Amino acid sequence: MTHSINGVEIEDTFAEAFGMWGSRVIITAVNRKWAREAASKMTGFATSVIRCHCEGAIELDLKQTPDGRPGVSVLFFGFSKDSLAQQLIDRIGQCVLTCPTTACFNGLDAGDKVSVGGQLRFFGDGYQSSKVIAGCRYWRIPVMEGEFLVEDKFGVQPAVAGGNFLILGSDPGVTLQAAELAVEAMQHVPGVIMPFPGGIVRSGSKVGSRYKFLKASTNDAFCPSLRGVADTDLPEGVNSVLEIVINGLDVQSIEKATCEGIQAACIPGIRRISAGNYGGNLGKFKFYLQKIMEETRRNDRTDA
Amino acid sequence: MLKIVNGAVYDPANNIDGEVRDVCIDDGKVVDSVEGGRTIDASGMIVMPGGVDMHAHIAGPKVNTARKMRPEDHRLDPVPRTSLTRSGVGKSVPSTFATGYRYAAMGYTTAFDAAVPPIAARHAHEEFSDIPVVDKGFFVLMGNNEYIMQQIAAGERGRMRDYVAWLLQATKGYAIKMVNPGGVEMWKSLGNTHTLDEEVVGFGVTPRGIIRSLAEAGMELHLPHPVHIHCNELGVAGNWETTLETMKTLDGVRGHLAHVQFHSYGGDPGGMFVSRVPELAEYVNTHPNLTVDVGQILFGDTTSMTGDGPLAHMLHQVTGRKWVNVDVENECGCGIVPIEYKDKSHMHTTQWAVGLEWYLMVNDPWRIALSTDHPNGASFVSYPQVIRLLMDREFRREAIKKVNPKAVAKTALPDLDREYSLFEIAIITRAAPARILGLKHKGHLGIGADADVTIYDKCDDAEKMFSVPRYVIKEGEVLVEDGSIRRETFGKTLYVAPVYDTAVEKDIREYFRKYYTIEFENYPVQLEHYLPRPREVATTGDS
Amino acid sequence: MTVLTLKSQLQAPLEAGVIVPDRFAGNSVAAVAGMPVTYGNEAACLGDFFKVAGAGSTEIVLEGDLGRVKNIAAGMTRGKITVHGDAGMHLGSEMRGGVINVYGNVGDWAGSEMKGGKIHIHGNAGHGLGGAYRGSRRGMNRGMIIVEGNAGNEAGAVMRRGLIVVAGNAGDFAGAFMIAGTLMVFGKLGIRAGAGLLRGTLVTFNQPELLPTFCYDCSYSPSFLKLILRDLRLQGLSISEEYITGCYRRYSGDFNRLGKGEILVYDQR
Amino acid sequence: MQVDHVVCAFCGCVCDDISVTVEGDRITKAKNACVLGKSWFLSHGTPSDLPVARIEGKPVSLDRGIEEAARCLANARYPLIYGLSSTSCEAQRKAVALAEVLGGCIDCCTSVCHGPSGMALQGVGEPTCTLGEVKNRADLIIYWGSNPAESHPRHMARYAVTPKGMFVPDGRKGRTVVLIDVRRTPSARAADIFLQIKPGKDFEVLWALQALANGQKPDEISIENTGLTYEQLTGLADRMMHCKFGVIFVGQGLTQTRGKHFNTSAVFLLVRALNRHVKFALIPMRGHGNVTGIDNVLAWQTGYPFGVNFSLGYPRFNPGEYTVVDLLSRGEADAALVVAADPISSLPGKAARRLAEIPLVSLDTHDSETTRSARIAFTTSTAGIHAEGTVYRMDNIPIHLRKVMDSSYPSDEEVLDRLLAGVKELKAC
Repeated sequence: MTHSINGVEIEDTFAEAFGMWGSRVIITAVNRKWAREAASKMTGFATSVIRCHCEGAIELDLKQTPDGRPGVSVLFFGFSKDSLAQQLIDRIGQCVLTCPTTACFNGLDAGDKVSVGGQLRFFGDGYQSSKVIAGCRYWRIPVMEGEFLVEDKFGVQPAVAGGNFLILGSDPGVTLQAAELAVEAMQHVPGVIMPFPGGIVRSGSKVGSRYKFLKASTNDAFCPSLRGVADTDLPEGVNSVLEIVINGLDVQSIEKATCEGIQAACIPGIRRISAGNYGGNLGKFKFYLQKIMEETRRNDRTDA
Repeated sequence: MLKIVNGAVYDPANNIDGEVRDVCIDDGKVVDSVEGGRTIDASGMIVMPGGVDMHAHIAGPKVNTARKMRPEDHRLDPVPRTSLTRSGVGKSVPSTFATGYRYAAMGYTTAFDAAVPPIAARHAHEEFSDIPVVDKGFFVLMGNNEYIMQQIAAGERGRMRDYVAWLLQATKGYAIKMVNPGGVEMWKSLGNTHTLDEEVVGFGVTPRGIIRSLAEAGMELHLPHPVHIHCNELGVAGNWETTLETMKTLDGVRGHLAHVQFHSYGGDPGGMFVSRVPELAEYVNTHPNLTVDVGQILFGDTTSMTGDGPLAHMLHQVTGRKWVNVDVENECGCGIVPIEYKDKSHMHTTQWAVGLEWYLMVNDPWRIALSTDHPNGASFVSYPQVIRLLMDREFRREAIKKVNPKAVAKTALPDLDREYSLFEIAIITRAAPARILGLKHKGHLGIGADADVTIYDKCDDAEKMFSVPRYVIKEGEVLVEDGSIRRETFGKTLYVAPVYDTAVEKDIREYFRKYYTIEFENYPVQLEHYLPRPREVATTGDS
Repeated sequence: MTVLTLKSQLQAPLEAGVIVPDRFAGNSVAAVAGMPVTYGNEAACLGDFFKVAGAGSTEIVLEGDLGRVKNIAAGMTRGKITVHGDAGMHLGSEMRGGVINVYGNVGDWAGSEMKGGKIHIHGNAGHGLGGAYRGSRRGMNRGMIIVEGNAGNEAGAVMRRGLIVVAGNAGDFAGAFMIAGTLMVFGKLGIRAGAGLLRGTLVTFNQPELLPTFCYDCSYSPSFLKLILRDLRLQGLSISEEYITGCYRRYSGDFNRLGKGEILVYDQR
Repeated sequence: MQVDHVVCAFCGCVCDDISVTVEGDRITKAKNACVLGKSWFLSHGTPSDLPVARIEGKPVSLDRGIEEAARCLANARYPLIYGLSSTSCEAQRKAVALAEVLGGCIDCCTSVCHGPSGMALQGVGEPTCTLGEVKNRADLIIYWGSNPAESHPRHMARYAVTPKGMFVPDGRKGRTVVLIDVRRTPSARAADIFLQIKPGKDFEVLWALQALANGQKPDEISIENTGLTYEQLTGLADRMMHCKFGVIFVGQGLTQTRGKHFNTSAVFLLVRALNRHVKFALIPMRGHGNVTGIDNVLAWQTGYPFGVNFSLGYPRFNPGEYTVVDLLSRGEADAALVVAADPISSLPGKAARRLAEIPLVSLDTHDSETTRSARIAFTTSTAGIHAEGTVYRMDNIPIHLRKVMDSSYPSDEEVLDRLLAGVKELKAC
């Protein structure tokens, strides 16, 4: 039973996560540049569902795409099927439909489906047409550049959002470095995204505030500058904390990403890895850091 | 000789309402008593006269063109040959043999085709020769006959009447039929009439004039069935006023309005239908000179065929489906379009409800006949379903749940609780149509009546009961037993031969020379050749 | 697996709509052999003409020259039929599911009015492939047909949905009065292709003679075509990469009808 | 002796105003008849020296012939009944009954003439009218791929071009006549306008006209190949859209050239489109005297107008499957009964060869290649000369045939009725 990796303490705590609805959007284009362009526009302002109405980020660069062109996959999460559908319609409509050479496909084989292409088709003003190919319906929407192809329905499934861990470092430089290493490692894990800028969030939050109108506010227990004035959770020598928030299509992906991320983040100068929770009363999912690290390691050994 | 014993007899014409009594048959007629011969024990069964269909499209050029047009329909319903019966096809436009067998298998023993172009009367008779079992006859299209219109315009009423009689004789037809009077003539130059008082261009007459003149001629000729009218403006929202005007035009003269369901719509032309049955049924209730048949629609795919060319064109434009139009020289026209009635459709639901409203709102069943305007509203084989809708309130309520709720809510149908009794069903399917047609020997089981009898097994499900009679007896012979045809016979062709002043023929001959493409001498149907079993119905004038 | 081997050459048409997995499944060899067929105008049994090996199953293999055997797999909903030899008319007509493979030629109306499933013909097909019977409002309505050889006239006529691929040539009036769906012909098209096209797509790789009611739109590389072509690769057809990445001239029509159909012609340039 | 109002059953015009003079046992005059009609009356009104029945060319009694023919047909596995276009409906009705009992196929000359018109009807419907409507109303007459001057010599004079009608009081002067064909035929002389299209381009022209009637502009370049200039095309369309009542008579130039039922569908759709502007109709120029009749008889008895198969005990229809040329070319038919037609001299080689190979029974009024190849050949009397009966004009008007003189030969109806009885006995049904 180790509670440390590379001498970095893994706190015996858990990340508390919530159920959301997830989806995967595949964007292809003439080249990777334009696929990523559409994807990054589409995932702009999609960090937190609280004010962005959804959370999304690029998942992977794809080697195989439906039309054989370069493409990326993007994951999106929303509170409900309907709100997620609306976000997909709006974002694909504004950011993919508009982007030169792209086509847009569903990347999730799920039982639940929401109509996306079926709504966007009206942009075709009666000139749109549909094709059923290998059992899926696609809409062809004529645009000035040529034709935009978008799948009729996109799969949505219950997913997990708000997985996280906190990197507690001795100074901002090393903490950022550790966080970057973590994100880099996690980006190879399918089925997860880290929706914040560069995958990293510095403004971890707690539930509620002293202001009635604000539902979440700064996580004062982890703010080094408030060590003196607030009840702190920070050990000695920690001068900077960064959080990695993880959304995943399922629990396993989040666990894998968490493990890989923590593994990569445990570099000299990091004092402790912790996680954000609200006492376990709010979220449906609990990711115990120590357990994840052990189990994943055990599995890795078995695989080897 | 045949004796049917112990059955509950429903013979409304003789005021017998389910009384258990015997029916004796000899030499094709109902008689007082018989000695010997077969006895059918009809214990627990229901005995009725054979059914009479007074308005269907079963033979002639229009029906046959519809047959040619619809191989995809036939394919769904093959009728194999048996050692006794010929093969054919069924569905909406059955072949001749199948038509006869299916009427018979349903307990119907008489059927009339409602619209035959005079010039093609021979064709209808040829088909009649191949329609087994049932007695049959047809109505002759006259409402757009150019000679008739010219005589009306010229005030030559006597000549017009003589011509009508001549035409009935020449065609071996049964009654005067009007289809969209004046409108079909206008359609020959792509027009139509929209009110009864619009002039038929080139002829100086109005639909109202045609209706009144032919109705009077029918009465004066003492035709057993005076006039049979398919009103103007069929299938158009707001047409109920035209229908009401037609009824008013008949003031004091007998007249039959066909498939009134299609003529009872309020609303703005081109817009949504609303039911105006209450007003029209009330008019019928208070005017004993009028009779109607309903033209009930049922949901499903069928073939619309009509002497109303402009109507068919409208249907074609609405449905986009294949379209036949035939304009017939000097006389009439026709149109054919496949149509599917959908229970989700607002319009079709309204039509369905309107038909049922008619049955339920005309008080006197003797003046309303059951019809689907086969195949326009539905095939005649669905009559049992209509019967159940009328007899079984709960079944009707269930049916109402399946149709377009908004449409049906706008009709009176959900509030109508009336249920037809077996006695009343016997009226609207047999006794009344026979009486409306002036067939004294049909539709009842009194002494001297034609021994056309249907015997049903009693069953709570009226649809089931009326679909598969236990026995069907035609002219005293048991033809159907336990649901299958036991022997093939051919019924008689009913026609009238009203007297007229033959002086009119000179004028008609001249008219033929000018405007027809066949010789006057070759026009009349040869009785001996085309009516293998003719039966003239007298025009005695005691109607 | 049920193997039927034709015993001797047929002189008259054999109506054998019973040869369908739905009918075979769960029946003994004797029951299969006893299934009714019509030879010419005579009622007969399957066993009179075929050696039956293996009890009735949803996987059927037919062997011999079945060129006069009609209605094989008509109305089939599941399972698999493999024909080693030619097959007669109406193969897989009105089928709803399952897979048919024919290693030979097939007669007219193969896959007519089919509503699902897949037919793969390794030889040639006759007229009316995936078409409609006379008077019908709709021909093929879902499913896929692949013909590695040529097809006759009226391939895909009045088609409503689905995909027909002809690796060889197609006859006249390919896709005539098509309502929607896709017809792809890698060889040459006969005359008057796409006449009366309502919606739907004809794809061809040789410039056809077009009717006066089609109008040239542009040359482009539509994404949906890449999807179809890549899917065909998965079906075992060899599709050259240029077809997937290349440009197509689009002609829209037929303006005598809705005009929402298209003929896409591979642009050699 | 003169008989008036006699009906000529030779071609689809079915003129019923012929005055026939009978002298002794032959017809010597046929007043009002055209050259084809005269020849028909005179040749069929002449006594024949053919035996009533022959087996392998040798005269036999009618009974013997019936017996042998019935056996021949009853033994067949895929028998075909064909022809029937030049006989009465009464005979046709018997022929359908026979086909049903045989479990065979029955097809008529329609399948090699206007079957494609029937298929167009099944596909898109048909706006049509009777010939009297043409006489009374039509001011624009278009013959397309038909050559009435040679095939229907009285068509123009009696129905379509010269007669005065109710709304065309000036007759010929009140009408514009257009002939459209791939070559200048003798009918061109009677036309105001002759338009020559390149062979195989009818569909394209019809399609372009429909586009114009629909308010669309057809592609000018594709018109260039049709033989018409764009101006000719728009001129014709203009004429069509601005007449009072137009009619197209559809000939075999459309039905029997590449495209077949699509060519006729194109006419039907054109006429349908024109009905948005003016009243317009079409009438197929049916050839034989009662080819329209067999369509009608088949339709009312079986639901289908030609090419009907009874092998499953009920009628089925599928042109290309149950039609004469296909059945014979594929070698499926193994016996045939040919009534009042000469397919061996008229069908394509492969089909004709097959017909000559299989047991063949023929009924005809005169000798032909078919009767000479037949194993059993019956000589029958002529409906319309020796027997009454019904025929249908090209516009589906039924006309009763008059009997002009007696014949020693039985009618087609009679022979078919006896064959039916014979086959029923052999098949025990």
